[in-house]
Amino acid sequence: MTRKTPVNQKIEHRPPPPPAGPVPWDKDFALQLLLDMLRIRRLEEKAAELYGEGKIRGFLHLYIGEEAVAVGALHALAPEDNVVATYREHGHALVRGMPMQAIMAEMYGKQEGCARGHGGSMHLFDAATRLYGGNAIVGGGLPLATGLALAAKLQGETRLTACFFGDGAVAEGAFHESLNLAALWKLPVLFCCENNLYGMGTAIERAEAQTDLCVKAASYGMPTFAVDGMDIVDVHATMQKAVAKVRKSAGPVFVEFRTYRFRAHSMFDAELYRDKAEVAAWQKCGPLHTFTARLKAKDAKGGKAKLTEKEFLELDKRVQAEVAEAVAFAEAGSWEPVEDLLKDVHTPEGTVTAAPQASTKAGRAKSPAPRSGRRSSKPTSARGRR
Amino acid sequence: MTRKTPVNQKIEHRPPPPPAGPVPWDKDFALQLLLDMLRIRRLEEKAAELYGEGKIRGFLHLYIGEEAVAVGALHALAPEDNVVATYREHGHALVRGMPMQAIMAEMYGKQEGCARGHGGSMHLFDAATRLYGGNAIVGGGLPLATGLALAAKLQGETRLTACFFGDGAVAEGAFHESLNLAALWKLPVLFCCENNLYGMGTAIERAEAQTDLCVKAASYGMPTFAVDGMDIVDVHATMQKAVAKVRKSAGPVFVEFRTYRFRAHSMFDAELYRDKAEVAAWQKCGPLHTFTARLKAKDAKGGKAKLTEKEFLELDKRVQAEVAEAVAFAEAGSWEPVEDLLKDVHTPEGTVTAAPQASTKAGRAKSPAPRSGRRSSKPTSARGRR
Amino acid sequence: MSRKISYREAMRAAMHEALTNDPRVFLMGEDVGRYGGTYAFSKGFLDEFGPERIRDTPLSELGFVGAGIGAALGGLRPIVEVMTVNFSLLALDQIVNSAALYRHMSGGQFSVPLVIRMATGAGRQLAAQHSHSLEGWYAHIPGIKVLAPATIEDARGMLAPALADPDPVVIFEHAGLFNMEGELPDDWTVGIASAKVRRAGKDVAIITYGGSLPKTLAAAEILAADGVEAEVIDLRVLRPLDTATIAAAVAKCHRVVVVDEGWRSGSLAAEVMARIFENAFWELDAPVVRVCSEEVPIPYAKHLEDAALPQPEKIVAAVKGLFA
Amino acid sequence: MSRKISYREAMRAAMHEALTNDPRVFLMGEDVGRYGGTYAFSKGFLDEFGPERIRDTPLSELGFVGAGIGAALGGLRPIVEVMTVNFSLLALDQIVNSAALYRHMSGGQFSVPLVIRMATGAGRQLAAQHSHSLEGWYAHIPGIKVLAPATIEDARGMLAPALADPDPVVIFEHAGLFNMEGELPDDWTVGIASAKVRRAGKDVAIITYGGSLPKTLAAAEILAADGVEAEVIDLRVLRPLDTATIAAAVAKCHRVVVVDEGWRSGSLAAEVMARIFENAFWELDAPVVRVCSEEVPIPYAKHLEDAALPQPEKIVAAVKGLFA
Ligand SMILES: Cc1ncc(C[n+]2csc(CCOP(=O)(O)OP(=O)(O)O)c2C)c(N)n1
Ligand SMILES: Cc1ncc(C[n+]2csc(CCOP(=O)(O)OP(=O)(O)O)c2C)c(N)n1
Ligand SMILES: [Mg+2]
Ligand SMILES: [Mg+2]
Repeated sequence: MTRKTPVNQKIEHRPPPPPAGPVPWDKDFALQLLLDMLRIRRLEEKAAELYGEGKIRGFLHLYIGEEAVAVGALHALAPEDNVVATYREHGHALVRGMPMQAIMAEMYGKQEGCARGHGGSMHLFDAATRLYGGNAIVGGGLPLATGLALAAKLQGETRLTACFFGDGAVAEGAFHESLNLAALWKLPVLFCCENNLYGMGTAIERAEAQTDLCVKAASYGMPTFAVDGMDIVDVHATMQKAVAKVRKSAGPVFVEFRTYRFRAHSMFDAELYRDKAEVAAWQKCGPLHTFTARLKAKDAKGGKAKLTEKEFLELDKRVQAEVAEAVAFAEAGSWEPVEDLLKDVHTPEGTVTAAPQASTKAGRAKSPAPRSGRRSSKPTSARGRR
Repeated sequence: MTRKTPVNQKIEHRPPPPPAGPVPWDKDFALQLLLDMLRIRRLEEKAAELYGEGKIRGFLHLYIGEEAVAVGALHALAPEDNVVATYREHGHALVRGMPMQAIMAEMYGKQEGCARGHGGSMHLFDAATRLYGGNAIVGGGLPLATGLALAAKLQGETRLTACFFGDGAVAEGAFHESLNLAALWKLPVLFCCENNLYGMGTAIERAEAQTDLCVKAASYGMPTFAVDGMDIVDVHATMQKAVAKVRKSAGPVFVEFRTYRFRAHSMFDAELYRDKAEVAAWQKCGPLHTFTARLKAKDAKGGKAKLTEKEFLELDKRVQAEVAEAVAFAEAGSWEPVEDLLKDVHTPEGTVTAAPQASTKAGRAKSPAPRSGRRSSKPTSARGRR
Repeated sequence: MSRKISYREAMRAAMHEALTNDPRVFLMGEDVGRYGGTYAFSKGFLDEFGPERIRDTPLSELGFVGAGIGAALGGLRPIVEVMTVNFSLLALDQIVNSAALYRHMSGGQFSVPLVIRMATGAGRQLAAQHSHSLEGWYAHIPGIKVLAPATIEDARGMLAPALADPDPVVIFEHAGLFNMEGELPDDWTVGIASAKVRRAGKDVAIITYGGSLPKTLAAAEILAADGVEAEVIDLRVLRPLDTATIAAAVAKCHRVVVVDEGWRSGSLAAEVMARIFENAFWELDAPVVRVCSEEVPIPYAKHLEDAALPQPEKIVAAVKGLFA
Repeated sequence: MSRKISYREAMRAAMHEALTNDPRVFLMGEDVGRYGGTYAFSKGFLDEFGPERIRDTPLSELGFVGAGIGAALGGLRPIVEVMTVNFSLLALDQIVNSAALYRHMSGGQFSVPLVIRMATGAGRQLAAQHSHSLEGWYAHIPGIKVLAPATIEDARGMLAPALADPDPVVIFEHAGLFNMEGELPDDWTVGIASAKVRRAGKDVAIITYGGSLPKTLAAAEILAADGVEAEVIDLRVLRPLDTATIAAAVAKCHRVVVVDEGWRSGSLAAEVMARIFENAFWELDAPVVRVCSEEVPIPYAKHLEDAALPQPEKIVAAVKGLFA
């Protein structure tokens, strides 16, 4: 990634060596993270299929290939932390704890969706898990995250705000203004840059004079971390360090997750801007199969592997069932009555609009397991729990 | 200027030692630059007076204290270069070669003004000297300058574009986007930051997480220079180096001029945000008196001084006459007929709108002498030369 | 009882009260603190409320307006001051694409209880980049409310209900009004739901808002001397518009002039005219006319600026035209 | 003679021609090059014209639009593509405070011969942040021209005169039209000065532009089946508005419906209504009515989006209301 590339030279993004080596986690935790990656993957594979069938419409941006980032990173947060994400946020919503049913129903446009079908794929919101969107303006979430952190600071809360955005957002003025404000005011924001090397069809070398994004962030005087975003073990460890640093310093930290998008930018993208070979090379680093392989390997002392093929298949079956239930839930869902079209434009009088209270750790599983067992697919509102 | 200052701590901006030592220029050149500084000073002193009388209205931002920057820097440019400035641009217009009469008439709102009285103090434009404003939106000039440089590059022209802006502009998204574009595309822009330590009443430490502005600019991968903006000798030498670098690399360069504004931000500013003592300390570095003193000193070999008191007084008299003529010109000027109100909203059909051709070096004095001798104060249009 | 204060003092008192009464309220913007506020609205506040709550920002309109939205989402009640409407163009993405849409787009999960204040308008020879009147633009956006205090009472009273509103409210303060003095009754109460009749009349209804109100009232006095009694309506709330008050004035006077400092084409005045088509057409004895700014970047020179803006004489002429 | 092409092919051909004929023309914007254009308008251009003239930009709307202004000042004829109007909010400062004002503010010294193109409109379930119709906002600003090609001919023909214009021109391309096919006559000529009658009628004038034109024509067919002959006016040029053509249609039909995808309050439709007050009031047999978008952030769900936007049925109902 040199900065000297002439503007019309072909750029090839060579991947790092595939993640390998033992997984330093106990089995439960490791499987939990594997499960979450799998949930994202299967949900999105299904979503792509449903898009083909016309069940899901509008823009659909898949996270496939990048799952290790959301899963590794979000598992390092506390429930009371805030999360701000982009339009490529199915994974974030899911890992953060939004029921798959609410996501699927939202993509269907049903009123059982997390945003009553108002937002679709790009606008997943969840007050219960403090997910503040789902923002379809590139860079648009950064000032919001800065403000959420300001509110936390001024109210003496300990929560931090994790803000996810792509490499493309780094060129926006909003990035500059937000990083400066957060650093200047020492706000507890964790800027999480998901650098998948492309903003739509534009390679980072054609968008950034300085392609080392940590150098850019450091120029605001904040600590930075870069990590191989295909390696969930590294992602999680680095994110833990970054989180600890924010909590300790109460100032912002920047983390660059170096990752890769396996699918097209959106369902309209013909992918003229990169070679199939490049994608294939990166797929060797695929977070799911490399992590699975690492879990299946015997540990250093020759002891038992953390995962057997049988266990994996069971896990996958569970996930597929969850996806099927989410689809059933969405299919069975209902349309918001057209008479309610204007209902949510303004807040009805008497509504309590204080920030949602952080749920206590005791009250919520840190990493939510699939809801399939706990939730019927009967389309009562997926938002009922609030 | 440490970055750790708590937000409510008093900030004191201590000046560097006053500029001193021999002036390594021949007498003619030295006096030309002294003259230009004096022209700015006297013009603005008069403008302040006229503001008090209600002859000049709207916003008036004085450059007093910062003269060494515009004079030292602009004398390092070629006539074919482009200049983009801010609302604090009387000096830039003057040094660039706009007749003082056209500036004064503009501030009066007369149609003999450079912009027919449409713009006033903040909007001095001059196609003949390639001065593209006079921009009253902080940071607004940077994208324009980037585009002017792009046009030059695509047309194979050798001109560079010098873009002046304040420390306050550095926090704007426009700064970020422009520096990135210029560096990414290797455009011949000279970013000239006039760091006078305040954006209105906000000290740089309260606006920038990173107060070393060269560090910020360097993060876009462009060469940077910082220079004592009170020392015209250093300003000029540094600017020459920076200009040479742009011409050689055809890429952008950033120069920080560390300077200080002696007067209020505008005529409405009560200056609650800084102490008189701070201003007084900086006045010891005043570019006019320190440069004058250096010129009056005998040179190292004990030889003749470059300036005598008598010469200085003569120079000043010439400048005062130029100012008086400018005032007379403006006073005698006329109001644009109200019937012409809508005339310049669109370009009349048939107007040639190609970029103005660079005047040849032969055709124009590199550093225009005062126009007093050459131009009658009869209010024929000051724009007639175009 | 009443006392005489300026618009500036009224705004200042309103902010002081809000900061005193609600710890969730804070003021953020360029030079609100150490400078004392660009228009001296917040002079002394920094000492009284401290730098956390009187927060000077860098020049980053997009960033700090967006941060205000985030802070509102996070439980605070920010007053974000954008120095003038001219610079708010840099923040429009956050205002339109985040603040205004947030509640609906989230299916009603999140509200943004934010107040954005900005100076607006021309008339002080600040030239083209510092003289916009874009209230009409903001009034086009669903999800926000838009206020234009044009009297001492409204300057004093509109902020509190704006802060109490659970959704984003944008307040436009016309810079030409800041030194205006007037009586503030002791028992003022101010809502943000309706337009108000500022002068009763029967011959013509002149509908206006913001900085044009004093000009319109001046025109009404001139007209009165000529025997024409104008009813003057101050819209006050630019979004949502109070159609009922507009329609009532049309029904009463049958002739209407709309006065608006925005550029004529696409002005808020056009929307008022559209409302009249929709709600009071059959009451008209003559077509509605408007007095707006000429379609030119506002020039610096005073005679040109004056010519570009609505003036009492132009309003008088427009009214007389209706009776010609 | 004529041949059938799509709106997309027409735009593409127009750009191809401009790039071929004038070396000062270049295309700049997000993903115009290697991606082939967000809507495939510029597929293949990079290979043909090279990366200097088919210039992919970083995500920096304010920066690259401003750079387009600078490049125009510097002697080039940039076509700046802002991916959609939604993101143009980030660039409004440069468009309004620089491009539009530059000529007047400089006393006529500098012109900005810039063309800005952007996709606009809703109807593809892209939800609130990707569905704005802000043509009316742009049409409010002096110093720029605003075009809305709604036919194959205009898609093919408006770019050249826009590039020939010495001042900034903003072209709005409704994304709902891109796949529309139609006949392009061999002898098309297109100006950018006036509105056009797209369907002759006598009973009602329906005035519209952009993405609402096909809907309006569809409504006219439904009405024709019921014996109501609608004249359909395509505004085409949103600034400056062609008042004469509007007034002529009013004089002919005496009943008017304005159709506009912008949100109702403060819509461009309101301006059309104001123009009718000013120029054709006495020709009216009924108040002018409008069919606009509901005042709601455009929702994702199809039935809600459909309900939020103008539709042929709503237009038909509005027309019938005029005869009730
Ligand atoms: C302000 C803005 N400009 C343009 C777009 C269109 N757009 C949507 S996603 C995208 C690419 C963003 O790239 P990046 O930030 O790297 O995120 P990624 O899609 O790779 O996850 C673009 C150009 C937008 N949504 N917002
Ligand atoms: C975008 C924008 N925001 C705010 C202002 C109001 N304003 C005018 S000058 C100024 C301070 C700018 O400081 P700096 O860039 O350091 O330049 P200086 O005045 O010190 O020369 C401010 C806040 C403006 N003109 N433009
Ligand atoms: Mg990316
Ligand atoms: Mg400064």
